[in-house]
Amino acid sequence: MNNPINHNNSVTHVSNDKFIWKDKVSQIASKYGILLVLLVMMITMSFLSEAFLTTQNLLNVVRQISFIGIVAMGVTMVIITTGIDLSSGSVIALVSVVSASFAHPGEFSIFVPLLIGLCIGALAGFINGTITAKGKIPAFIATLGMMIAARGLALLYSDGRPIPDLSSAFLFIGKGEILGIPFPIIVFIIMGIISHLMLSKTKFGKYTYAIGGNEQAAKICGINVDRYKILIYTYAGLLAAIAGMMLTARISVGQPSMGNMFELDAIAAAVIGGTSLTGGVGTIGGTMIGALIIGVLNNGLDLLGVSSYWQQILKGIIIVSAVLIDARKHKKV
Amino acid sequence: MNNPINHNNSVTHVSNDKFIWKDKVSQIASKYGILLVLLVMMITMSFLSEAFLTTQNLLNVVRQISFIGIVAMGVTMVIITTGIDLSSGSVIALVSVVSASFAHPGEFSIFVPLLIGLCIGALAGFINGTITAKGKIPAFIATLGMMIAARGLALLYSDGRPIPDLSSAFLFIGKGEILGIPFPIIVFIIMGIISHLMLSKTKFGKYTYAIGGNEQAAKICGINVDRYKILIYTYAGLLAAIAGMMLTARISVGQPSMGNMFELDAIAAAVIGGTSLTGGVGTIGGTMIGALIIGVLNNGLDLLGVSSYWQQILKGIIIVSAVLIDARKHKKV
Amino acid sequence: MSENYILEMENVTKEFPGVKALDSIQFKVKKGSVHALMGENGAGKSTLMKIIFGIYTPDTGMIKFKGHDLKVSSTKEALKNGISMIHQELSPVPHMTVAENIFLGREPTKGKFGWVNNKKMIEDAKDLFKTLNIDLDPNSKMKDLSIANMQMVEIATAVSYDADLIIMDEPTSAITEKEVEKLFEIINSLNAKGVSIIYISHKMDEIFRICDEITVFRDGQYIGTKETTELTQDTLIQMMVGREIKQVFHKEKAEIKEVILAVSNLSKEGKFDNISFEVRKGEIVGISGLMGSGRTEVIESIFGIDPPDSGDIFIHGEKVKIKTPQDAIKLKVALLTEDRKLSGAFLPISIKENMIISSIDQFLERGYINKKLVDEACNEQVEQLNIKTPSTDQLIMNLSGGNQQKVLLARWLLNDPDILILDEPTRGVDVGAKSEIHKLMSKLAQKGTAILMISSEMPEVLGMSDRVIVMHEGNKKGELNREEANQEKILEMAYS
Amino acid sequence: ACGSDQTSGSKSGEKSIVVGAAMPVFDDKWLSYLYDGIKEYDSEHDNVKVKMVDAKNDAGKQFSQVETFIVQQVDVILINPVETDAVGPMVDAANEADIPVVIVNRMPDEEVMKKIYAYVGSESIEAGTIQMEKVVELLGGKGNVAILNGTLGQESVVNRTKGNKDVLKKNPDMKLVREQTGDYQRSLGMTVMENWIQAGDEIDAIVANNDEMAIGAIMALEEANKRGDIIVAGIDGTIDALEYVKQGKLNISAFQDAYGQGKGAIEAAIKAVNGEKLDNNFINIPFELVTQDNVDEYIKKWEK
Ligand SMILES: Nc1ncnc2c1ncn2[C@@H]1O[C@H](COP(=O)(O)OP(=O)(O)OP(=O)(O)O)[C@@H](O)[C@H]1O
Ligand SMILES: Nc1ncnc2c1ncn2[C@@H]1O[C@H](COP(=O)(O)OP(=O)(O)OP(=O)(O)O)[C@@H](O)[C@H]1O
Ligand SMILES: [Mg+2]
Ligand SMILES: [Mg+2]
Repeated sequence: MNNPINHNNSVTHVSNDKFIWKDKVSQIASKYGILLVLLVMMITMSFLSEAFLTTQNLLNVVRQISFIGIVAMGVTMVIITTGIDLSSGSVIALVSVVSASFAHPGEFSIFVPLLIGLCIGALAGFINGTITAKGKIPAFIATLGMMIAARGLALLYSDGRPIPDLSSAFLFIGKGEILGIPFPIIVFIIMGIISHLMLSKTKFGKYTYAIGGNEQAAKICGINVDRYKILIYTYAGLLAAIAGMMLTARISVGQPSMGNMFELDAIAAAVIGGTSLTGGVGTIGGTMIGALIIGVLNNGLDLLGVSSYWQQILKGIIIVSAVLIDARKHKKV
Repeated sequence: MNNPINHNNSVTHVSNDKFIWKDKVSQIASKYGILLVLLVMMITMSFLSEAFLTTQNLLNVVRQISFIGIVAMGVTMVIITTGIDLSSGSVIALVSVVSASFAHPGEFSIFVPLLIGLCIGALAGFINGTITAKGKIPAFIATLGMMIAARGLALLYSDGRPIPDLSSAFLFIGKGEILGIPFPIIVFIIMGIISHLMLSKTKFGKYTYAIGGNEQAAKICGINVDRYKILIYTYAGLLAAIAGMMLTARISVGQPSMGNMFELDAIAAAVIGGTSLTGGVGTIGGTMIGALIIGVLNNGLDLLGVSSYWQQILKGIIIVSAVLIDARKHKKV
Repeated sequence: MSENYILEMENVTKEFPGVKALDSIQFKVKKGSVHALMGENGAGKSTLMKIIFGIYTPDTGMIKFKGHDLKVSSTKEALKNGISMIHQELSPVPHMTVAENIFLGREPTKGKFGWVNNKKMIEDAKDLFKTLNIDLDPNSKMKDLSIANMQMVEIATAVSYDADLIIMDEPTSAITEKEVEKLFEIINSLNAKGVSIIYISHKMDEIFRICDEITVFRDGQYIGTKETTELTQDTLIQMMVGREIKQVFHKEKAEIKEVILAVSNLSKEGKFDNISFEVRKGEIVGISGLMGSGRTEVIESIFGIDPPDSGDIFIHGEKVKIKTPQDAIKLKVALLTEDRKLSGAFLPISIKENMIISSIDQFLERGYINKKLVDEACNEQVEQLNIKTPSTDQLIMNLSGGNQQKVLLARWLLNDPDILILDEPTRGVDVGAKSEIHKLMSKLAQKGTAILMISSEMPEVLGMSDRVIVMHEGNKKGELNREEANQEKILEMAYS
Repeated sequence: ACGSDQTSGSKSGEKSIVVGAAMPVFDDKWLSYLYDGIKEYDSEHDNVKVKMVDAKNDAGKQFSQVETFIVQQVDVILINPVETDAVGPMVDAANEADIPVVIVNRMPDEEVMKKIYAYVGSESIEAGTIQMEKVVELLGGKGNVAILNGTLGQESVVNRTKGNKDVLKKNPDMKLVREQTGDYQRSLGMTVMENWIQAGDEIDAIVANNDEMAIGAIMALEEANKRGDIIVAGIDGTIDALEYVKQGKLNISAFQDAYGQGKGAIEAAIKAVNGEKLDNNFINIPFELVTQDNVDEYIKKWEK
C-alpha cells in the first residue's frame, strides 16, 4: 500500500517488456531529444575541424553564447507564461551606456554602475510586466514599445556614441577569469542553476507554469497572476541587465547599438530548447542547450571558413532541421 | 477578463434598456476602437502641423505604408491561424534582387521579372507552410530559418551588391501613378479588398479562422488543415513578393538589405489592428488601420521635426498607448 | 446475421505510451438501435469511438460498417460514410458564430466564385434548431454561450449530418433535465427514421430509459453485451466495476453544527438578485435549478471570481470582503469549477503539479518545494480517489475525463477547506468514482466541512443534500429540507 | 539647436533657411561626428534651421523622409544616402519641386552627380584601397589576409571591400584566406576573430571595414596571446581607434573627416539656397591614412 500508483495502474496490466521499453525510449527522446541534436552537431564538427574539440575553443563557444544564454533564461520564463519579450536587446543597450557612464576609472565604486545597471534592467522589465498584466494588452506590443523606446533612450543618453574608458574592476565582469574559466561563463552557469531552481523547485516556478498552462484556472487557484507576471518580466529585465553589463565589459565600451537582434536569438534559443510559444512548457536546461546549439553553429561555420552568405543559408537550414529532428522524436506512435 | 467562465453580455433575462445600450457602445468601441485611435492621431497631427493634412502628404503617408500594409495582410492571415511569419523582410530582399536582375531595360519582357518575383515569394511561403504544417514545428522556428536563409540567398545572389538599372516598365510599379494616385496605393487597396473578401466571404477564410480558433475542431470537421495552412503561408509569401518588387521599383534598385525589420512592423500593424496572437481573431481592415497608425506616427514625428532619439522614445510610448486605449474600450463594463 | 448489424468491430487494440487503452475488444451495434457503451472512467469508451470516427487508427482489428470493411483514416471519411459524433470534450471554435460552427467544413456556397452563403447558413441553422426544438440564436458567438448551450449546439451539429450512425459520447454531461428530455425526443425521432445510435453516459437512469442494448468495457477489455431488459442497475454496475456496489448514494449522518457561511441579499446586475442562504458545519447544501438559472454565477461571486454588486457574505459569523479567489482561499473556501478544461485543469502540466498548485505553501521547506512531501500527499489522493494513472508525473492532459475531475477535486482537498463549493462535482465521472466522491463528501461533512453543491443531476441532489436551494432566473425560489425534497417539488419550483 | 521643435515654414523676422537633412542611421559612431558638423553650424547661425531625420538604414524610409521634406517645402535637402543607387529618384523628386540637393559622405553615380548641387565627401572604394595598399607595403607584398566585413549589403561594405580586393588582385603574392562579417560591431569582430584563431590558419593581416571590428579583433588576439606582429587595419579614425594606433595596437586606420564633411555639406547647402555657382560639384574631403607616425595630428583634430 506504500505505492498506490503501481497498484492503481491497472491499465498497464499488459506490462510486457516491449511495452515498457518503448515507453522509456520515447520518454528519453522527448526529454533529451534536443541534447542529442547538440551532441550530433558537436561530433560532426569535431570530425570536420580538428580545432573544434579543443578546450580553448569550447570555452570560446560557451563564452560567446553566455550573454544570449543568460537573456534567454528570462525570455524562457516569459514565454512559459504565454508572453514574449522583444525588448531584451534594447534593454541591453540602455544598461550598457548608462552603466558604462558610471564605470570610468576612479570615479565611483564598482557597485555603483552594477547597481544602476541592474536597476535599469529591472525597471524596464517591471514596466513590461505591468503594462502586459495590468493593461491587458499583448506582451508583443508592450515589449515592442519598450524595444523601440529603450533603444531611443540609449541613443539619447549617449548621444549615439560609444562610452569607452572603463575601470578595470568593471572590465573584470566581462574579461576576467576565475581558475581559468571566463567570468561570463561562470555567471552563465550560476544564473542557469538559479533560474532552473526557481523554475523547478519553488512556488514561483510552479505558478509560472500554471499561468502559462491556464491563466483562468490559475486565478481561481488563488494565484495573483498579475503580480507573478510582473515579477517574471522584472527577472527577465534583470537578466538582460546582467548580460548587458558583462558584454559592455567584454568589449570595453558602452554602446547604444549593442544587443541588436539579441531578442530574436534569445527567443530562438528558448524555442529550440523546447519552450512552447503557446505556454506552459519549457525548461532552463533546454534553453541552455538551445543557446549552445546556436553557438556551436556559429563557431563551427566560422571554423570551417564558410563564407558569410553561405553561413546564413546553412544556419537557417540547420536551425530548422534541428527542431524538425527533435519534433520527429516527440511524435506519438 | 475577470470572469473565467464565458457567460457574456448576452445575459438576456434582465434585458432592460440601459443594458442593451451599454452593449452597443462596447460593440462599436470594440469594432472601431482602433479606428478612433487613428482618427484622434490624425486630428492631433493636423493641429500640430499645417503640412499634415495636405493631399500630397496624405498620399505620401499611404504610399509609405502600402508596402508594409500589403505584407501585413498576409501576416494577419498567418497570425489568425496562430502562426507567425518572421521571413517577410528577407523574402522581400530575395525577391528584390532576383526580380531586379531580370528587369534591366531591353532584356526581358516586363512579365519575366514580375513572374519570377511572384514565384520566389510563393515558393518561400510554400516552404514555410509545409515545414510548419507537415513538420509540426513552431511557425516561429520555420520562418526564422527562412528569415536567415533567404537573406543569405539574397546576399549570395547579388554578391551583397545593389542591382540598379531597371526598365521603365518595371519602375512603373513603384513610381507610376494612375489618375494621380500612386500605383503602390492602388495595389494596396486592391490587395486589401481581395484579402478582405477572401477572409470574410470564402471557405478559405472561414477555415482560416477555424484553424486558429480550434485546430482540433477544424480537423474533426474534415478540414484539411495542413493544406490550408500551406495555402495561407504561400499567399503571405506572394504578398511579400508584391511588396518587394514595388519597393524595388520605388527606390529604383534591387537590394539584398531591403526589408530589414519589415516583419516586425508588419506583425505590429496586424496586432495593433486587433489581430490576436493567440489566433482566431483578426481582420484585414483592422490591419490596414494598424499600418496607417504606424505610417501617421512616422510621418507626424518627422513633420514635427522631433529629433530622432526622441522619435523612437515617443514612438514606443505611442504604440503602447494606442493599444492600451483600444484595450480599455474593449473592457467589459 | 451480419446484415442486422450496422457496425461490427473485432479484435480492436489500441496502445498509448504506457497504456493499453483497448485490448482486442469486440463491439457490435444493431441497425436502428440505441446501443449503450458503459464502463468506468478510462475503460476505453472514448478511444473506441475515436477509432470509429477516424481520429485514431487502431493498432490491430477489423471494423465493418454496413457490412463492408471500414477503413477510415480521417474524420472526413467517417462523415462521408455516414458516421457523425458528439464529442465528450466540447470543441467549439470560440470566435465563430453558432451557425459557422455547425456548418464548418460544409458551408453552403453561391455564385461562381464560391462565396460562402452566410444567409442560407443562418436559415439552415434556424430550421435545424426549430426541428430540434432548441432555442438559440445562430448568430451569437460560440464563446458567449454557456457550456450547456455549447453542448446543445454539438448535439444539433451531429444530428444535422443526416448520418446513419451517430456516436454520442456523454452528450448530457453538461445539460439539465429539460435539455435531456429534448435530446431524448431527438433520439426517438432519429430512431424512428432508422438511425443507429451509440450512447455513452455515466447516468444510469438515462441508459435504462432509452437504450436497447448495453455493452460493457472494463480497463480496455470487452466484458459483454446484454439487452437492457436483462439487466438491473446493480447487475450493470457489477459488470462495469467487477464487484458489487450496492448503495449509490453514501449519505451518512453528520452532526450539523453552527453556521459557517451565510450570504445575505447578494445581487449582481443581470446575473442574480437578492440571494440569501446559510450553510452549516457538517451540512451538505444542494443548489438545483435549470440551466442558466444563475447557480454558477452565485458561487463564483462568493468565491471572488466576479464579486457581487451588493449584499454581504459572513464566514464564521464575521462579515468578510472577498474580492479575489485569493481572499476566498485564505478564508478556507474552496471551489471546484464546472468546466474543467476552461477553468480547472492545467493541461500541459503533470497531475502532481495540478494537485498541489493551490496549497503549495504547505510543501515548502526553506523556500523550496519538498518533493517527498508532495509525493506523499499526491499518492494519498491518488489512492483515496482511486485515480487511474501510471504515475503522478503523467500530464493531466492524458487522463480520461473522469480521472481529470478527480485530480481537480484532490487539488481542493489538499487545501483542507472549511467550506467546499462543488459545481457539478461528478460531471463525467463513472458510477464507482461517483460513489467514492459521494462517500468522500459524507466523510468531509462528518469532519465538519460545510459543503455547497451545484448539481444538475436530480438523484445526486436528492441523495446527497441535507437541504436543497432551488433557483430560477437569478432568483432563489425556495429551500427544501431533505425530508420534504423530491423531484416533483424541485422541478415545480425550478420551472415556475 | 537642431530639430528643436519648430514647425515648417519660416518664423517672424528675417527669413530663415530650412535645411532637411536625411541621414542614414543615428547609432553609428563615425556618422555622429558628421552630424555634429551639421548641428554646430545650425546652432551658430540663427537664420538656419536643420531638420535631421534617421532612415534607420532603410532606403525606402529615406525616400519617404525626403518626400516629407518636399511636402514641408524646405529650402534645401541634404542627403547622406542609405543606398547610393537608390538616391536617384529622391533627387528627381526634389528637383521637380525645385529644391536643390546636396549629397554627403556616400558618392552617387555620375548620372545623379549631374542632377545635384554638390557632393561633399570621398569615395568609399578609396578607403579600401589606401588601407590595403598600406597593408601590402608593410607585409612587403607577400602574406595572408583576412577581411572583416561590415553589415552585409551596405554600400560602404561593398565598396571598401572592393577597394581591398582590387589591391589584392594587383599583388599575386597576397592571399585572401578568410572573409567573414562582423556586422560593424566590436563584439562580433571579437567573436569572429576568436573563431579564426581557433581555426589556426596563418594570418598576417586583419583588414576590417571599420575600426570597431578591428579593435574587437585586436582584443581577441591579445586575449589569446596571439597579437604577435599581425597587422590590423581599420577605417574611420575614431577617437578610440586613434588611441589604439598611438599605442601601436592598431597599425592602420583611414581617417575620414566626419566633422569636416558635415560642416562642408551644410555650407554647400547654404550656398545652394543663396544661388551661388560652384566650379566643381565634387567637394572632395578624402580619406587620409593614419599610422603611428602621424596619429598625433589626428588626435589633435578631435580635441578641438
Ligand atoms: N492521447 C492519449 N495519450 C495517452 N493516453 C491516453 C490518450 N487517450 C486516452 N488515453 C488513456 O486511454 C485510456 C482510455 O481512455 P478513454 O478516454 O477512452 O476512457 P473513457 O472510457 O472514455 O473514460 P471516461 O468515462 O472518463 O471518458 C485511459 O487510461 C486514458 O488515460
Ligand atoms: N438561453 C441562454 N442564452 C444565452 N445565455 C445563456 C442562456 N442560458 C444561460 N446562459 C448563460 O448562462 C449564465 C447563467 O448560467 P450559470 O452557469 O450561472 O447557470 P447555472 O444555473 O449554473 O447553469 P449551468 O447548469 O449551465 O451551470 C447566464 O449569465 C448566461 O450568460
Ligand atoms: Mg470518455
Ligand atoms: Mg453552472
